[in-house]
Amino acid sequence: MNLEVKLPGLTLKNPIMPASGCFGFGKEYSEFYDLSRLGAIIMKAATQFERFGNPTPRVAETSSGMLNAIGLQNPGVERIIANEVPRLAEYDTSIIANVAGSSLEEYIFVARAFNETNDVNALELNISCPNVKEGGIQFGTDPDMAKKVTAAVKEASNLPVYVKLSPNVTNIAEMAKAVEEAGADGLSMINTLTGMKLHLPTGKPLIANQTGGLSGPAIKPIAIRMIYEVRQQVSIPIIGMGGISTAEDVLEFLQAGADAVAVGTANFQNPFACVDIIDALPETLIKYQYTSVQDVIERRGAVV
Amino acid sequence: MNLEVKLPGLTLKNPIMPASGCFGFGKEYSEFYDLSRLGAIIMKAATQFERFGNPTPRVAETSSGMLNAIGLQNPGVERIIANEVPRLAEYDTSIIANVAGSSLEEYIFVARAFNETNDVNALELNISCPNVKEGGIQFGTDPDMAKKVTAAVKEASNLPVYVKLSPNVTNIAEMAKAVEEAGADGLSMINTLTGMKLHLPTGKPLIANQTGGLSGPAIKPIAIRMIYEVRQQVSIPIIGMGGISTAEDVLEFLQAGADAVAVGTANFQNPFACVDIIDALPETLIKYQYTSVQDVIERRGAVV
Amino acid sequence: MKKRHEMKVLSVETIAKETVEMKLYQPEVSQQTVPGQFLHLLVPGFTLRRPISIAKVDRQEGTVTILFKIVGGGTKALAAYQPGMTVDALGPNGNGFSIDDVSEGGRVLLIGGGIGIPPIYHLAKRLSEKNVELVAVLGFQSKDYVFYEEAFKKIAETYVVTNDGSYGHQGFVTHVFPEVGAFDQYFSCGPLPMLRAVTTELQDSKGKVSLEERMGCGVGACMACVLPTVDNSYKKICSDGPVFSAQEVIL
Amino acid sequence: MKKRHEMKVLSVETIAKETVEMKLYQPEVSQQTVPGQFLHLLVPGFTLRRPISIAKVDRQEGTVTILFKIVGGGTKALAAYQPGMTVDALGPNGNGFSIDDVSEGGRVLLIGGGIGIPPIYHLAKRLSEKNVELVAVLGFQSKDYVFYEEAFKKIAETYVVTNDGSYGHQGFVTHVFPEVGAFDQYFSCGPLPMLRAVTTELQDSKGKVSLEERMGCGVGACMACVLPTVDNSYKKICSDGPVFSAQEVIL
Ligand SMILES: Cc1cc2nc3c(=O)[nH]c(=O)nc-3n(C[C@H](O)[C@H](O)[C@H](O)COP(=O)(O)OP(=O)(O)OC[C@H]3O[C@@H](n4cnc5c(N)ncnc54)[C@H](O)[C@@H]3O)c2cc1C
Ligand SMILES: Cc1cc2nc3c(=O)[nH]c(=O)nc-3n(C[C@H](O)[C@H](O)[C@H](O)COP(=O)(O)OP(=O)(O)OC[C@H]3O[C@@H](n4cnc5c(N)ncnc54)[C@H](O)[C@@H]3O)c2cc1C
Ligand SMILES: Cc1cc2nc3c(=O)[nH]c(=O)nc-3n(C[C@H](O)[C@H](O)[C@H](O)COP(=O)(O)O)c2cc1C
Ligand SMILES: Cc1cc2nc3c(=O)[nH]c(=O)nc-3n(C[C@H](O)[C@H](O)[C@H](O)COP(=O)(O)O)c2cc1C
Ligand code: FES
Ligand code: FES
Repeated sequence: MNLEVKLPGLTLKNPIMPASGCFGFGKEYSEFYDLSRLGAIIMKAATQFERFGNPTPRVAETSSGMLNAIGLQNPGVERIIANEVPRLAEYDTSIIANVAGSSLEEYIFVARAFNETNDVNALELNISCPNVKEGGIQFGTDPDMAKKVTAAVKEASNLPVYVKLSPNVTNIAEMAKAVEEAGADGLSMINTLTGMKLHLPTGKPLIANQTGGLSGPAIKPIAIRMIYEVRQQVSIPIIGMGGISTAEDVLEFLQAGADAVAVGTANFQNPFACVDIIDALPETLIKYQYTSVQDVIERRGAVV
Repeated sequence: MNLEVKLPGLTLKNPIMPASGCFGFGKEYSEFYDLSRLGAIIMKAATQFERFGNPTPRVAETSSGMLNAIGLQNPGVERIIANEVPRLAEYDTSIIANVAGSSLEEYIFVARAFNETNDVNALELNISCPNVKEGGIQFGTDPDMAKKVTAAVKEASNLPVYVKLSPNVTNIAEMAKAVEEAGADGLSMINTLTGMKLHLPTGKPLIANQTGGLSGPAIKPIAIRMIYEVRQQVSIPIIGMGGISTAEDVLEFLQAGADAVAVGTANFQNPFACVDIIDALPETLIKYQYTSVQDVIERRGAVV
Repeated sequence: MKKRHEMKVLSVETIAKETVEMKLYQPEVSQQTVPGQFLHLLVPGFTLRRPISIAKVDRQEGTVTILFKIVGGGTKALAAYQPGMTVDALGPNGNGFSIDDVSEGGRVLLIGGGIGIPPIYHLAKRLSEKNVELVAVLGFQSKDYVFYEEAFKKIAETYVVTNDGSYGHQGFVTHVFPEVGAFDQYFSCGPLPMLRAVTTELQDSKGKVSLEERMGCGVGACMACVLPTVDNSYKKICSDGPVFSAQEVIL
Repeated sequence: MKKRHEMKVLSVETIAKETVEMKLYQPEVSQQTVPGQFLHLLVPGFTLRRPISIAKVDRQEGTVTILFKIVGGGTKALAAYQPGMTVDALGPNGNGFSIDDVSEGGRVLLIGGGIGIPPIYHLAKRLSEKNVELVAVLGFQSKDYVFYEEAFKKIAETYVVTNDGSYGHQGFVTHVFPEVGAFDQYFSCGPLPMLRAVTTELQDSKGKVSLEERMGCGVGACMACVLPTVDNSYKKICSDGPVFSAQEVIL
């Protein structure tokens, strides 16, 4: 079955890619399977300089989900380009770089740096990381700020830009329309919802950063609703994510309005999550009477 | 052990009450146990006139949660006062009326009506129902609207008013501060998060209303985070809710900043949920070295 | 006071394609149940309980038998239960088929579709204790799905219909109505399209239908399962039903 | 390529208060494991896998034994497993205790606290195959929690310490250090406060410690489990560790 999808700057052999931050730079999971099987790989967030991230504990389990506050730990964009991108480029798959920052200048710096490489196919502009205190989050909750950073990054880079939206907003469609207007080539949604868990013996937050981002199957209904809502109001493609762990979940995201999907938390439960989903996708599409991934995308128009 | 809590207008023998809409008017659950055991009962939403609600299906299951779009079906405030309140008044517990509406006038009408009865102890002002299209939701996401309706209901009634906040906002603390300023006696949080589930064979939303409100353990980390955040910025008491199903959950809500709690979705899984939690609460408090519910509330000051 | 029951699994058997029969031990429920009532089953790992009709009871043994089709995660997990395990159940829930108005010596038409057949079987057993002539029309998707034909044949004149004609008559249950002769009253349970066809076809006859809807509480508190009625009001399927007079509700 | 293993449960036994020993069959894992490595176990119904150290292996039998304390939902569910069931595991994960630098005829101090004792036992077994003198200091909360004392006594000079003095020496493991005599190197695993006390007390000795942190992936990809190092960098406990040189990391 034809699982191919074409997105701005990307021709994916299948619509499945690991979500940013849940797959490092691919090295660890390459010990489980051949990364060439993936539609694309979204790398862990890159910032201008090396970041050590937040103190530990950085994760906590919740019902059908987890909280994380890694704090964008990464070796900095230069070392990512030097050490990680070349290794990933050996696989027959597309590379998407997740661009993070705490100032407009930092976003521009990182986007420019990736623009210099030949092996990165697209940027995912992370304006929605809830675990960085210096203001990263504001870009993701204020439409004007989101517009500004999107326009700046578009100018700084020739690569297609997928803006990653935060679900921690009153009006997600407004955010989506703002970044579409600013020139975004696509959207990526959703990032995590801000949550907290307490440690009962102390009554204090379990995660050192106090709050963390909620991911996993628990948030899937929110992701589906937001994608469905945004799909009615914007026309750029959407990379959907939030709680995907089966091929049926992928179908639901495609039906809701996504054009490709990313798998995050599920990798931790099952290191083969992405390839298991890719393997199951054809029979799932057949079961629900679709002939290809493109068929799902085309036929939802009639449905909505 | 002393489980008592005192809130404006309410002296509760324990901090546990069924959440609005998850317990009808108590009749069905009174066939399982004596309702006098409850700290209080929050009734199903009341509107000015009878409402038939949304078409079915009205519920869908999700991972560790559920979606509902009942659409405030209720017999109207007059029949509630005539038929339901007197029956509930026979139990040795407090009665909280959930006040809903789609216009300022309707809220005022309903609040006035409850003010005439002797058996209702407090109002829960529902400005956050996501399943009513006519605008009910706007009151819950715009701080100025929330202020307005709170002030109007305070004026229309002598009963203490607990404003029920929607989690579908960028800034929950701002909403909380707005209603506190407008004279709210307490807060009730959180209502459901707007979500969606699709029916794969048709690709259409499973719930007839398209979107529904997500409740259950899946949303607990969001509820805890919001209550913790609001507790730092407002001083009126909070009735906490969102995914509570055990006595440990209750302790977590109290530690986070709640002064009493409501149990919703858990009643459907276990009709004895409220009394099972009440039974388990003393040993849970002892396990974590608390001497009473009041002790948890007092000691969190030091912790936060 | 109502209870939450721990019902012990005695046996689990696949009796037709995707169709599982489970026998449970719980004397109290066994005594109380009338045909058409259901159990509301908790399946660990799932938020909402699953409503499953009671297919038969044996009051002597203290057992309750249910039949279910594997359609999703909950029924799949239930099908994997082993004898000796227990199932957490509420019930018997709802109002079943009232048979007070079925007169001795009368003739009754029973119409069941697919997994709607179990409660009809329970009813047939109870009616067979009265002096009543029974005609049963049982509809299935195809041959592989057929179950309980022999059991029905013992107590009723039985017609089996399959959608694809792979067994018995071909088509829908309504297609054999011309053959069944006169009857005083009918009782039906099955998928909504079938019930719509049945009630339309038999609109001049007195009848009772058992309905389904997605449920929250299953006990009448949450308003998830309402159904409009002809008098411009509504009924709750879980507590007012699942059985209603065909004349009373709007399908 | 790394695999996901289905490990068959052979036995589950409570060997001390809240302490469960589980024997699993999986020849491949049994062959590959070195002391200090862990399994990353999937428990149905829980989002994250649980890291549990390997307490011993029997390469002949193809078995792997783990020991765990029931602390929350995941370990409680694991404790309820029955022989014959399978556990989904990743592993052996991480880098264990390197013993290349332990010289023949030397003397080694082993310090284990509570549920940190199983990997230390695995190490002791491996060291006992070398010509090395072993001294073990085992700390427990109280008498009820004591396990593996006899097993250690067979291969090491063993000191048992309980916090409340209900068995063996009273106090912390560090309290018996004056009695243990000279040693070339130490190995330790246990709760963080114990490891802090041990590394401080023995700061002039060469030593290795095994650490814990809440994990996401357990394979080095998510950065949940990092630990600062003395050279102003960081290490991942799940993949660089869980065993580190005491001199290298900041506790
Ligand atoms: C009063 C009543 C009696 C029933 N009796 C039987 C019976 O005897 N045998 C039998 O096989 N089935 C019966 N059903 C249908 C049965 O409840 C569903 O097939 C079952 O709940 C599906 O669960 P699942 O987890 O396998 O499917 P999923 O689709 O994964 O379930 C997801 C959710 O949808 C609900 N749901 C899905 N299908 C239905 C449905 N048709 N009706 C109501 N809720 C549904 C589930 O309860 C659950 O909450 C009855 C339904 C009702 C309302
Ligand atoms: C490398 C390593 C080896 C370990 N070896 C053992 C062992 O041999 N025997 C043993 O009993 N325990 C061991 N632990 C601790 C064990 O992982 C936890 O006790 C267990 O995960 C608790 O799960 P739970 O569901 O019972 O508790 P819960 O508190 O309900 O767990 C909730 C979450 O917190 C995590 N968590 C809780 N406590 C710990 C902890 N101490 N360390 C890491 N994560 C934790 C859980 O994995 C889960 O994600 C080890 C931990 C690590 C990191
Ligand atoms: C441990 C962890 C780290 C993450 N790091 C990043 C990140 O660096 N950049 C980013 O844009 N999103 C990050 N995310 C968010 C995910 O990419 C994804 O949007 C989210 O987890 C929802 O998908 P899921 O439910 O499949 O995990 C992270 C998520 C997790 C769980
Ligand atoms: C079926 C259902 C109906 C509800 N109806 C109401 C309502 O009428 N008024 C209201 O304020 N909240 C209503 N709620 C929200 C609950 O009171 C509660 O805020 C929410 O479900 C979170 O708590 P829980 O996770 O314990 O269910 C309803 C929730 C459910 C599940
Ligand atoms: S399912 Fe709750 S009222 Fe019927
Ligand atoms: S747990 Fe993911 S890097 Fe260690």
